[in-house]
Amino acid sequence: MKARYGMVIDVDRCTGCGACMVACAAENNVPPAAQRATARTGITPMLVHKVSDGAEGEDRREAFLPVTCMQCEHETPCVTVCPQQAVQLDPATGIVMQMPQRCLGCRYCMTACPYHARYFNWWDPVWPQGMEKSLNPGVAVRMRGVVEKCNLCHARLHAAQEKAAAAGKRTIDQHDYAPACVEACPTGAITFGNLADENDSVSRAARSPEAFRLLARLGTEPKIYYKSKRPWVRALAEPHTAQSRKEVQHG
Amino acid sequence: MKLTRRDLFTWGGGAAAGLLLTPVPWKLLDDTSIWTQNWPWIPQPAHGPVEVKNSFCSLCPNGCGMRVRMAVGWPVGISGMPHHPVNQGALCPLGFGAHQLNWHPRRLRQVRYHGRASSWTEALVAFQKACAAGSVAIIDGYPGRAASSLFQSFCKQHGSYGVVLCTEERALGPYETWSGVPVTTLGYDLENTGTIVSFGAPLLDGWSAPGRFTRLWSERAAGMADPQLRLIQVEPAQSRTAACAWRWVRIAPGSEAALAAALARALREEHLAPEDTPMPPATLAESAARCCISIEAIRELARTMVARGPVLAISAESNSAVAALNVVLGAVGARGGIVCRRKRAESYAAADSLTGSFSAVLIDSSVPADFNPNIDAEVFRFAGWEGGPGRADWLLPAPGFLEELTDIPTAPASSIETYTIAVALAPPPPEMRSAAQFLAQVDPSAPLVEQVIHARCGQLFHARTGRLKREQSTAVSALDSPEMLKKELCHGAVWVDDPPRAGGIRCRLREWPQPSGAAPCAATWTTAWVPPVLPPLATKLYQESVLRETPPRSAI
Amino acid sequence: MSRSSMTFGFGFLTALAVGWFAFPYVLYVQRAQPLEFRHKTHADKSGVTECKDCHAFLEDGEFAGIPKTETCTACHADRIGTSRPEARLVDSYIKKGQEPAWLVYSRQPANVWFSHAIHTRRAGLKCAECHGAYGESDEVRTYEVNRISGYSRDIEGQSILRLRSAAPNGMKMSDCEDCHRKRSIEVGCLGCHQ
Amino acid sequence: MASAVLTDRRWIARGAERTSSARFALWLAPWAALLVLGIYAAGLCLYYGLNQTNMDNRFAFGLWIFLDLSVIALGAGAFFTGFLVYILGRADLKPILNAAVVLGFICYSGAVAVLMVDVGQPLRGWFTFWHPNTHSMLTEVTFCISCYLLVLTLEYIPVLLRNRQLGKGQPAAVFEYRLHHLVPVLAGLGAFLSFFHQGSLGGLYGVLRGRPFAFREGFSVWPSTFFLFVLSAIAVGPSFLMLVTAAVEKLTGRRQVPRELLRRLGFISGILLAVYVAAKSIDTLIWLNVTSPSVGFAPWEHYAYPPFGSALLFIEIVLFGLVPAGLLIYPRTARNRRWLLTGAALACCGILLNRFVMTVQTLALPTLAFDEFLSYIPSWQEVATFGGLIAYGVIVFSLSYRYLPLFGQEKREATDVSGR
Repeated sequence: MKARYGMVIDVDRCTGCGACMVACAAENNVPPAAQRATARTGITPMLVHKVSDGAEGEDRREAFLPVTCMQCEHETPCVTVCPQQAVQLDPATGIVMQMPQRCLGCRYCMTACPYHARYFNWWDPVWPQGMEKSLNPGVAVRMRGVVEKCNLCHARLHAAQEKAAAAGKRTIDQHDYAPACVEACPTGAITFGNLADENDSVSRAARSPEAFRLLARLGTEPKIYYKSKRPWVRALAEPHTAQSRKEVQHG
Repeated sequence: MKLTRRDLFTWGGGAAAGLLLTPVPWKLLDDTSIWTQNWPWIPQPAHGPVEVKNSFCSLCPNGCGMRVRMAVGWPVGISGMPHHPVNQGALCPLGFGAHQLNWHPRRLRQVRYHGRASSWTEALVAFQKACAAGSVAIIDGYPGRAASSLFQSFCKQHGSYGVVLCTEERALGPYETWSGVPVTTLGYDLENTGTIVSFGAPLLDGWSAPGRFTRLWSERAAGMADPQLRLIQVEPAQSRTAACAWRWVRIAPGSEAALAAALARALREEHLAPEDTPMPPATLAESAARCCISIEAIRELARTMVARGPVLAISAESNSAVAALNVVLGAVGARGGIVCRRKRAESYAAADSLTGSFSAVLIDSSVPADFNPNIDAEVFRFAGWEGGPGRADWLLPAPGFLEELTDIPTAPASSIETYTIAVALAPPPPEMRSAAQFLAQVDPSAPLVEQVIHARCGQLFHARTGRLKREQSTAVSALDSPEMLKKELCHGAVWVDDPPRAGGIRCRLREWPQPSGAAPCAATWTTAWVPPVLPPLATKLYQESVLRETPPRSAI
Repeated sequence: MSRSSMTFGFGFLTALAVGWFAFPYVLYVQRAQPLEFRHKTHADKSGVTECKDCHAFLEDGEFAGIPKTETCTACHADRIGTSRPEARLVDSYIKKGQEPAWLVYSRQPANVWFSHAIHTRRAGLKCAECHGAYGESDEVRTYEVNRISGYSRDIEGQSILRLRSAAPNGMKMSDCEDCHRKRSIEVGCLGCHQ
Repeated sequence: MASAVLTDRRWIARGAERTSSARFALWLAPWAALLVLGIYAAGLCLYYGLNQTNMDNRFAFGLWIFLDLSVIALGAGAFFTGFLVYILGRADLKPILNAAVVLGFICYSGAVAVLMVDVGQPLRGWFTFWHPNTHSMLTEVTFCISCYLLVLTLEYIPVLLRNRQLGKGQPAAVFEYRLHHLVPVLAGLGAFLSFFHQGSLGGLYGVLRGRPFAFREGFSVWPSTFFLFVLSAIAVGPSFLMLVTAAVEKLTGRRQVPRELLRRLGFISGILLAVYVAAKSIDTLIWLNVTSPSVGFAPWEHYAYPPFGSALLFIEIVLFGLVPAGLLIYPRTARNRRWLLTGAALACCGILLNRFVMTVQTLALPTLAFDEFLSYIPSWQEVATFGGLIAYGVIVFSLSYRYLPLFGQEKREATDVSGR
């Protein structure tokens, strides 16, 4: 039976602590920043943005918005553009799978992604002497010159599948598989599940009136949903006008 | 016949044509690209079986429960321990990268005397000389551990013992002065509070055990228009906590005490507080001016905060005015307020209050790296990592993260008593020694940490109170031996005492206290952070993104 | 037959000769295994019949691979016989409690995820279908490694043309794909990569 | 080396007047230096990786892609002239054909070389041929460009063999002769391939559904930018050819092609440019009023960030589109050499601007509500690498001009004397 893994991120619960970002990097053997790396050349497959309603002073409202690969379902921008099938949409899980070993490093997929959720390895990964012992054996380290992104912690899916096979089961136990960011979030703001399953808590939350998706009108059917009770937060789904966007920046 | 250039060309042409019909070009094409996929200079994870072990974070005195993934005998991943009574499966961002700290380039790997390489024997000789010359001071940043008790017994003969408390406990200071109950026994009963007025305390940003309040907040407050738990954040700037709070009250920097006084006065004037509570001298107008908010705003705030009780005021640092406000609110000793845990811990001398002349100061590795003793003596500082701003004549390499056996006493400001044991998961490098091991060499008659822990398990077992919390919890009385108790604790179980009775602490105030205590520091995630360095992966938060400002104390 | 066409043909033939016969010798390095282990002898002497009796699974389904020395200690606590390899086994490994650094013929690169549990238990493959009848052989094969890619020759297959003969006939991605295609099993890239 | 320079007379076609070896060497020297610098910079990027550039995760494409697109567009003169001469039988353009071929060869080989530096893993380049993703415009580009480069090489060989020394001997003559008969076929093939990759280069951006600034609807699998790029390329190719010829004439101080030939090129260029401008305007209107708003991006959004104001659109369409078209078509201006060349130059600027906007503005504009508008300045390595490409072009063209019959009139003389 096919699954469609997705997330619902409750923006109202996010305190912007960044635990998801660190947990993600540790799980996926993302190296610490190179000396010259910046917010624009770093690798943060899970990235928490600080957003605001653009107001000033005491009535200014701020929130935190975790952004990762949206696992687009339809006309997935990165999948359609990759010249050598280094990205594919897995029909069995709905995961958009990035294959750094196949990647040519042309970065066309990065220009195609409206969420800027793809990251290029500008440097060779370097860990301090001996720290390679702390690498997760389930994930191969990427080399410089390739693109990477969130694969929904695929190593954990592997482990769950192997466990199931050893127990003689065909399908995995859903409790055995959750990405690192979901597990790490101290407020439980990120929930993960199978959108194909009608009664799954995630697919129910995704149908709630408070749920929204970023740039949904592009028609790429992202599988990462957000939800918030605050209207100004839900308004972030649509591109702002230049005016208010400037405010958002300079806030 | 002589070879012409043309012959050479033709021969080359033939060879080229022929080569295309051999595996050479194609195999080379394939192998070189495979080479790029396995560049020898790219580190690869080790092969081997993976297992998950329970342990506890010893990087700050909160001792959050962790589940540690181990591969080929090394920690490769960390996640929260869901059944932990205090942090409930949540960790701070630094916890998730902590397993890489032991390989931080700044790791202290040998004994240093004034910066140059030295040896343990020299350090030992120097320390013994100091002990002989006069009395020594031992400074502890994480009181209540087995090691701490060893320090204390050592100090009984050779000098005095002082502790550096974390901000959460320092903030409880006034109550100790007024009631005599030591801060290490006091806690906030957050779980039963209706409204929390935080005077700049980073409740959602690394305050106390990160999981404790964030979990509570996300269940009872997050995003709700009228939450069960109302969080009112009083702060000059919009911090993370302020951004997430139910209400953010913006005041002039440093006017927390003034606002507390104003609120107390407003409560009295509105007859929302008992008559016998002290009245602050300053008028509402004066305070309002000081805080740069209107009198109406203050009155309104006073009314809102008592609208849903129990109400509790929390300050970032020790602040007598905020403490007095709690007295006015009747939050001291009441349910949902400031409670006194069952087991009454002793009260410790604050490290910076140590007076008299000492010949040496020994600073445990649990003391924050920026602490400086105001004692003029030779400083022996134990540290896992170099680069702390703190003064040190001797820098002594201590075991790093998850490298030593230690017991985990109750977290600061927790309302319930807990106890558990963190076993060493990774072998420390040969040069490392903990302060306790060092002292054991000075005074061989002293017991070892292992023995103290064993003894404590014995006492716990015979006291027969509390429960062992794991996936399911079992009463201590149901266990049949201290060894069993110890074994359980070593494998991630946590001993939890019965909840505290209300009362147990009384504070009477004749008049409104003189403003005292430090101005609230901009406390954030790194306040309780002990090592001078951060986990390398913290770069994700402040270098590879703009989520966090670079923490001052970090050296990456 | 003009002179130029003769020179051309000569060059052509040289290239063929070099490419087909000399090249493989240059491309692969041969390495010796640390010990001389005979599967057949062990099977006969110990009565072990199943691969999994020695190459076991952990409870979470992970494949344990080559047994650790304590398995050997069961019989080889002290020397059996007087052969030199026996002596080396007992003295330099069992007594010291060290593991021999076996060169694994079928070791896949770090970017490959292969679950023995899924392939043997769910799909019911026999070990020999991929590893060949190595269990019945009575000699240690020399381990050959590709100078450039660093892969064991068993991964690339013995025949440089990658012509399929008896197993083991290569464990490259295309081999996995062929088998999956035969059984019409659809897995994406990350089904086998990590 | 010196001796080679001294004896290079015997390499020059008989009867062809060329400047002295010394002066020629002097002319080459600075370009050679620039080429060396470029190779060094490219070496840095290959050895240390692309952190040598100032590109980043948001500006994943930078200076290199912009200039590659431009160069390839300018090189379109090659296939288009071939197409006109052999397919449409415009024999009058023949004299300039060799020059066009060499120019095309330079542009394409150079662009491909820079692309190899631009990708993070050049050694995996062949994966595109082995595991092609047939839905990707980039696959189409890669296939067509590499094939067309092969075609250009084949077209270049006969020109090479016209050289006095290289052409010596009977087999070469036979070979050259055979190839010569192939040329029309090659021209047809080239035209076909070029049509598709010039187009798919435009498609690259047109299909970016995630970038409303670039995304366009289109016919079946091809977005409108596909056709616009083809059109703009063939419109500007002849102009560029014209400019280069004029430059050669200026440098050598000698007329290379009949006067009216340039005007004819200009006329063709002008007509196509006019058509392009018309098509582009219609496309822009549709995009601004239908495509972009339909996904929630207000039209003015795209031009709200200086320096990317709507002025750019005006410049691209009017100043660099309508104006040069007029100059090239209108007989009075077309007859005046200065105006003619100005028109050609403006046309070339137009295509540069268009490729720049498609590459840089597309990436600079925010998509998410909380994105920032970003800018980027290329590092010296990027600039130097491209300088190397320019130098390579100049050097190859100079050598070709000196030793090969590039331009019609001379070619006839030279071949007559050398008895072919």
